[in-house]
Amino acid sequence: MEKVSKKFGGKSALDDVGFTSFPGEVHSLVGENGAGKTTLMRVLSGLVVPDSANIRIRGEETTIATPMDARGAGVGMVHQNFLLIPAHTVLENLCLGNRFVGQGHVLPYGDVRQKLQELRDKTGLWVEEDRFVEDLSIGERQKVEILKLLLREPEILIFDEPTSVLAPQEVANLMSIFRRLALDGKTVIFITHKLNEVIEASDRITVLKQGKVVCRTIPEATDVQGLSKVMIGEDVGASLAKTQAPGSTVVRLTSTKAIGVHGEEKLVDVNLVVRRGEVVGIAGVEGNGQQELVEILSGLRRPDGGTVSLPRQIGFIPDDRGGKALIGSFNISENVALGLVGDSRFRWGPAMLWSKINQYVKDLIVRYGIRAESYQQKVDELSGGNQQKVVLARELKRSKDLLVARNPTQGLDVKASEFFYQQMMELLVDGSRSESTGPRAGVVLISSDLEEILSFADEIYVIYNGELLKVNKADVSREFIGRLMLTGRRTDVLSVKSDHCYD
Amino acid sequence: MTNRDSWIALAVSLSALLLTALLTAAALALGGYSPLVVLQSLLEGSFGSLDIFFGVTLVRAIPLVVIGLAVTVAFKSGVWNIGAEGQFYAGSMAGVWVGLSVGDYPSFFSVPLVFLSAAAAGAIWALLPALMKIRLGVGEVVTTILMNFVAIHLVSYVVRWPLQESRGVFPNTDLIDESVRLPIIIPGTGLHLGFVVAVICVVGLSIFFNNTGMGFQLRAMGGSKEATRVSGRARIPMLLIVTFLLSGSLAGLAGGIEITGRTFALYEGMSPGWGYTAIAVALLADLNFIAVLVTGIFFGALEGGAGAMQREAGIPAAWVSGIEALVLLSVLASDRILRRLLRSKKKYDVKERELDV
Amino acid sequence: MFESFSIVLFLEAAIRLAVPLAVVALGESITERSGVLNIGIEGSIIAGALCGALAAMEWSSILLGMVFGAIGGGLVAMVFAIFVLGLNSDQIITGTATTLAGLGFTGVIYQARFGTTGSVITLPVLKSLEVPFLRDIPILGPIFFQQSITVYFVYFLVPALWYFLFKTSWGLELRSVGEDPAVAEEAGIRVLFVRFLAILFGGLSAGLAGAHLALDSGTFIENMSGGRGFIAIAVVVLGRWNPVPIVGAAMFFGAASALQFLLQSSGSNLPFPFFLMLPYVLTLIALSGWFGRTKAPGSLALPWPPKSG
Amino acid sequence: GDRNDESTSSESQSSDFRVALLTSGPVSDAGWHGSAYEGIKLIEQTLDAKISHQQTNTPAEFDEVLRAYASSNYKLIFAHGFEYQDAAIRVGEQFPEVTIIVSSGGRFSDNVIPLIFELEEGSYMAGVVASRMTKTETIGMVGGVAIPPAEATFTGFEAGALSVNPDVEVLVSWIGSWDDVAMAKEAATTLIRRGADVLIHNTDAASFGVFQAVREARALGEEVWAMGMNRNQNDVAPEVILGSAIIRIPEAFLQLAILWTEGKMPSGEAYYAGGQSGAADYVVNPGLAGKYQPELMAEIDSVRLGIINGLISVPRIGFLERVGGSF
Ligand SMILES: Nc1ncnc2c1ncn2[C@@H]1O[C@H](COP(=O)(O)OP(=O)(O)OP(=O)(O)O)[C@@H](O)[C@H]1O
Ligand SMILES: Nc1ncnc2c1ncn2[C@@H]1O[C@H](COP(=O)(O)OP(=O)(O)OP(=O)(O)O)[C@@H](O)[C@H]1O
Ligand SMILES: [Mg+2]
Ligand SMILES: [Mg+2]
Repeated sequence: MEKVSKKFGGKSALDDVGFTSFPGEVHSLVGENGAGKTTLMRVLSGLVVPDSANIRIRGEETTIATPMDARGAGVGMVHQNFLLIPAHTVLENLCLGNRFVGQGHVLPYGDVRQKLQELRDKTGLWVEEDRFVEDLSIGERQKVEILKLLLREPEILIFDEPTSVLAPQEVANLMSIFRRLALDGKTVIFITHKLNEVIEASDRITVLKQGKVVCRTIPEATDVQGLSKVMIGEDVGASLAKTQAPGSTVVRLTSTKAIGVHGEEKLVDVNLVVRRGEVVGIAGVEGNGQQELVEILSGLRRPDGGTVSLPRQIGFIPDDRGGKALIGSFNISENVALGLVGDSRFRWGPAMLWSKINQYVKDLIVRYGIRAESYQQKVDELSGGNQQKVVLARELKRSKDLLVARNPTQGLDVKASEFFYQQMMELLVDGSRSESTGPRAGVVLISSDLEEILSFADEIYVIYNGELLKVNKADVSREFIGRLMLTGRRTDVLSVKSDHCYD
Repeated sequence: MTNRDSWIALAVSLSALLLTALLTAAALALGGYSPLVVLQSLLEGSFGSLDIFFGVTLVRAIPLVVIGLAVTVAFKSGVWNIGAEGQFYAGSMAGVWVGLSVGDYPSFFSVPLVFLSAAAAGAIWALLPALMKIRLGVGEVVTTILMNFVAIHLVSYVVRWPLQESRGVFPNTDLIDESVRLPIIIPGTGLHLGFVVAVICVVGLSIFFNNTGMGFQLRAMGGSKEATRVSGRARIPMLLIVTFLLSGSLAGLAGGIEITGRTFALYEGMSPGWGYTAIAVALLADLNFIAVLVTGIFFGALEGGAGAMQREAGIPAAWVSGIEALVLLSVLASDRILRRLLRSKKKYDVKERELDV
Repeated sequence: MFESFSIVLFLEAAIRLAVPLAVVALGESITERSGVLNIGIEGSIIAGALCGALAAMEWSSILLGMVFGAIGGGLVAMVFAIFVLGLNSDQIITGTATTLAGLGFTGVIYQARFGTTGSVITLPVLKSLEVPFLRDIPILGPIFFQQSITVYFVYFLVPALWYFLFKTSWGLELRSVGEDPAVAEEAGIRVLFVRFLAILFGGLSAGLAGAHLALDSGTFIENMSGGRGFIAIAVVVLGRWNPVPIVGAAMFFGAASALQFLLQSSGSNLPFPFFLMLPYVLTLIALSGWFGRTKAPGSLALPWPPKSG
Repeated sequence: GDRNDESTSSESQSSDFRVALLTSGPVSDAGWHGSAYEGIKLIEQTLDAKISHQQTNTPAEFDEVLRAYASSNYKLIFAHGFEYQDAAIRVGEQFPEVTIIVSSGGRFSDNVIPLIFELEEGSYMAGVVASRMTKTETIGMVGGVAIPPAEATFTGFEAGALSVNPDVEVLVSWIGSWDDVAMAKEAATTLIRRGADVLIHNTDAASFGVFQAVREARALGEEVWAMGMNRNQNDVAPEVILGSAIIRIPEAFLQLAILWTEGKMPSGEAYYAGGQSGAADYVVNPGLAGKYQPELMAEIDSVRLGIINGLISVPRIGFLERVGGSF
């Protein structure tokens, strides 16, 4: 691709970008939030029509004006904001636009099922194909989106931040899939903010910044620090405020139960205590009951058993940004205001003080470095990461007593993540919150990103099949927790057997 | 869409506008009527003189505006209330009942009382669909449509049995007392106080929706129920109830206004499908309260002019609804043209409203 | 109450009343599955009735009547499609307009053809066809297999549509367009084209139903569609956009209407408006017993591509 | 009201004589509304008047339309339906020089005159015929919307039927619409299934549904008959309609218009169009005259006579009430 430019309104998202990638390579595309990564790839897959571009695929000039052109040219993409139909089953979603499906003929569910099996055997990637997507957890949806692309068997595969909601093992899987695809001579374009993944997985790297290419390199020639320096233009990884000793209890769940829509047990006798000033980390593979747990912790759902005591001011960062946290057709200001309706500072009797709210939002946009034209821009027009920042900005403000954060840094670039962690730590410290000198808060961090948990949690639990398993300080290790997440067992099967061998 | 597409669309719109205009003219000419005469009578019958504008266009606009507001409230909040028709009838039944029984009280007391009861009745009529939606998850589109038919037959019962005129002969109620009738605000024209009420509703609602917390939450619910529940920490069932009641009471109020302002008694067929026309009124106004006032007046003019077409130009009634339709279609076409011309930027795959029937 | 009135005759009546509704609703359900809410079908019904009547008169042929009826309904739907798809106009306003246009211009044409004060037109009438052996099944035979051709058409349409919707990839593409055009487009489906066909099908069915109305009562008169368009839309929702339940819903409504006449003529002294209410009240009650959320196609009544601002 | 007469007569000298008609339904119904339209057409031809018609959609616009006509010099306005009566009184007061005729209205003032069609007389005779003809001693009535004129015809029909055979059962079914053919057909079919073998109706265009139902029943070999109403419908379905209970609306309109031009317009009283004036009657379908026993034919004539010279009292509903003005 050469000379790709795209303006949205006045602002240019892509400015004369050139991007080249070869068959048989894994090519990472990185850059800060709003750099233009997604837009560039949407251009390549015909979802955004560029103001100017000339695209050459396998040598010949190609004009890609519609998704159909892109398919014709063998381009396929895993979308950052999923393109799945919730009301349809996984299988139906996979059949849609699948090149095995003959136009208008009987749906070859059989073939697709079989294909799916093969993929499962090859890659270990799998989701029950007869479930409805709306019943799937975000993690599972991400997997469906990936399967959809693989089934279409395109020549050029674009993955837009596929790893942000996957468990470590699943990420590892995906990386090996990339490798295999590359070996088959396919082109893999991989967008992520997890720079270590970039370093380990990719053959070549292109860095975007403010819609321009600022660097082309190869992993051998650089490292995480180096990359983030180019991306952000400054060093990251500044040390974070160390938390003080925990204080009074803010949350207590005792033998809490949750029953799913189909009567299945989602939470089994969960016991949990969160104290002010501490971060409780909950690791787990998506789809083990996190949904119910966070809804109970954030006071949105009554438990189906057990007792729950919650504080008053709770901030909640859900995993499904588009569906649960933001109203796409509303502008940034209105989306933040969702969290201010009850806030006396922004109310005069029943009236909302919009001028005051807008002022406040302008300030947030600056502090959180949200890339937007103005506080009146619709959030649908924001980049994925910037959308996430809007959510964080709103919810952190609310977390006077408790913050329930679900994969909070999904889609955030390194700098933004750092900033979030700082804010989160500040919550824990006495009176350090900018305008309020409230009591310090507690934090529950539910994440599929083990790193995140290990580096910030004071207490660590693993959620498995709706059970909450406490991890003792002693055996905190990547391996142990990883096993717990996958098997729910503290000791692995072999050693148990060997124990038995003794007597 | 690219600029190219949007200019194509503009061309399409323009030609559609021309086409509809030509079609209308051609159809009329074929029927042996002079398009110009028809157009003239249409305009004179709606804007011909101040008296006509006030006495015909504005008077006819009143129910359309108020019911249009009812629809707007609902649609803005993501509630598909197709039942304004029935809520209007509920309002007129309650209105006439109270109106007949408060004859001997002073107007400043009896008239507001009629309005209140009419609004209340409309709200109650909307309550059943609301509860069925919240408790049983039955979509409101179908329940509200059904409630319309029930209301219509209920009217035909009420005017033949409980509230039938004192002579017990004709299927309509007695006339309400002079003191319960709305004063004419512009002497000589039929323009009654109802218009002021309508305008007050317009202003009040746009303030409520744009400047109050609850109004904002309703709009948010219209944008996304789930996000409003999770991030707005709002009690959706409560917001739904509020929406239904508010929408229903407006449609009911319209009934009260018609009784006290125009018919002074309850008859069958009081509403020629206003509840449905109002949907067009609201949507043509892009669910903007102020704009509803304008589109409402537009439809009022259309119906007033249509009457004149029959009287002056001798166009058979059958033609009238056809011509109304063509006018409506050409408005749609030009509406698109304006959108294209005024548009600054185009946003990509955004869902505006979610329909859950 | 039934003593003087056999249950068979009652069910027969129920089916007779249900048929036009069922045909309209089945067509509309396909349109709605593509994300288009066409409340203009009332216009298609009445147009179908007129065209059907005129054709049947012209060539005194039931079949041609049916065919031209369908075409008439299709034409009105095309007008709707031009605005909704070509100009991306609002579906509900456009539907209101096409309804008005249909009712208006059929009146105009009828008067032009048969005089301002109307005149009686007599048409060849739908005969009820008997299916040789099935008819002899006790009870059910006469009810289901001694009906007009339209009824058998419904028998055919239901399984056909079911298979189309859920077993073919055309069906999958149609449903996807209705759920989320953005996804469908990304999958390389021509959204507007699919919607065009869906609207056309809805129009043809409505036209056919209209022709049935005219040919079954052996005449055409203005407004003879009698608001069946709206009821049909309710029936589609009742039937949850699925062929089989839709026909069930139509049957239920037909039965309620039949019951209404049955009760009236049984000389009860309940005020008659309550009889006339019966179908709607019963349907409401049925809905209340109808647990579980009814889920509409995700993009129903939404413009595509989405409007700006 | 002499003043009224003067003003009107003086008016009638002036060259342009304007007559307006309001109907609340389509005039293409080949029935109630249609005959009214024929009425003013007749006036146009015979008195070369300038005529105008508007179909109203809601009681809410009655005042507006009446006022519009009155203020643009329409001195004679036919408001064709009782539903116009209240609005007519209101507008009548504002325009004393205008005369408003309210078909089957129930209120009158100096210049608002109810035009009462005594259709119940024709229906009474139809009732007699029906109960002579029925083999099952069951006859039926299919009604559109239950309004006084319609109910009057049914009470008349029933009275006529019972007068000759008290054992006859008279079934009734309202369809709640004037022109829903399919519903009318279904209602009629139900009545036939219940054993009614002579059906009368009082609907507009929906009546075709009734005749169709009878046709189909006969096709199945049942001995069933239909009867026409309002206008002479004998030719609508000649093979199944025994006869029609009729009112001659156009003639009645013309009569009134002539009275008006002659300045003899009744003031402050109703105008009756009934047996005497030959405006209401029962007309045998010549095609089926063979089905009538000679003595039945004779009976019809005697009943007609009896009604005209008051020997037979036909039940009537609705009464008149004076509003405003002075006797
Ligand atoms: N439809 C749109 N309308 C207006 N502006 C848009 C639109 N889509 C994207 N933009 C803007 O273009 C810029 C680039 O967006 P893009 O999604 O490509 O960023 P990104 O690199 O994917 O960021 P992230 O890592 O957060 O996903 C952003 O500033 C965004 O606000
Ligand atoms: N309605 C349903 N029918 C069948 N399975 C379901 C349904 N809802 C959830 N599940 C499955 O049950 C398991 C737990 O569901 P849940 O929604 O809690 O996942 P989750 O914990 O929220 O995962 P995530 O953290 O990714 O949201 C998951 O496998 C989920 O896909
Ligand atoms: Mg992105
Ligand atoms: Mg989940």
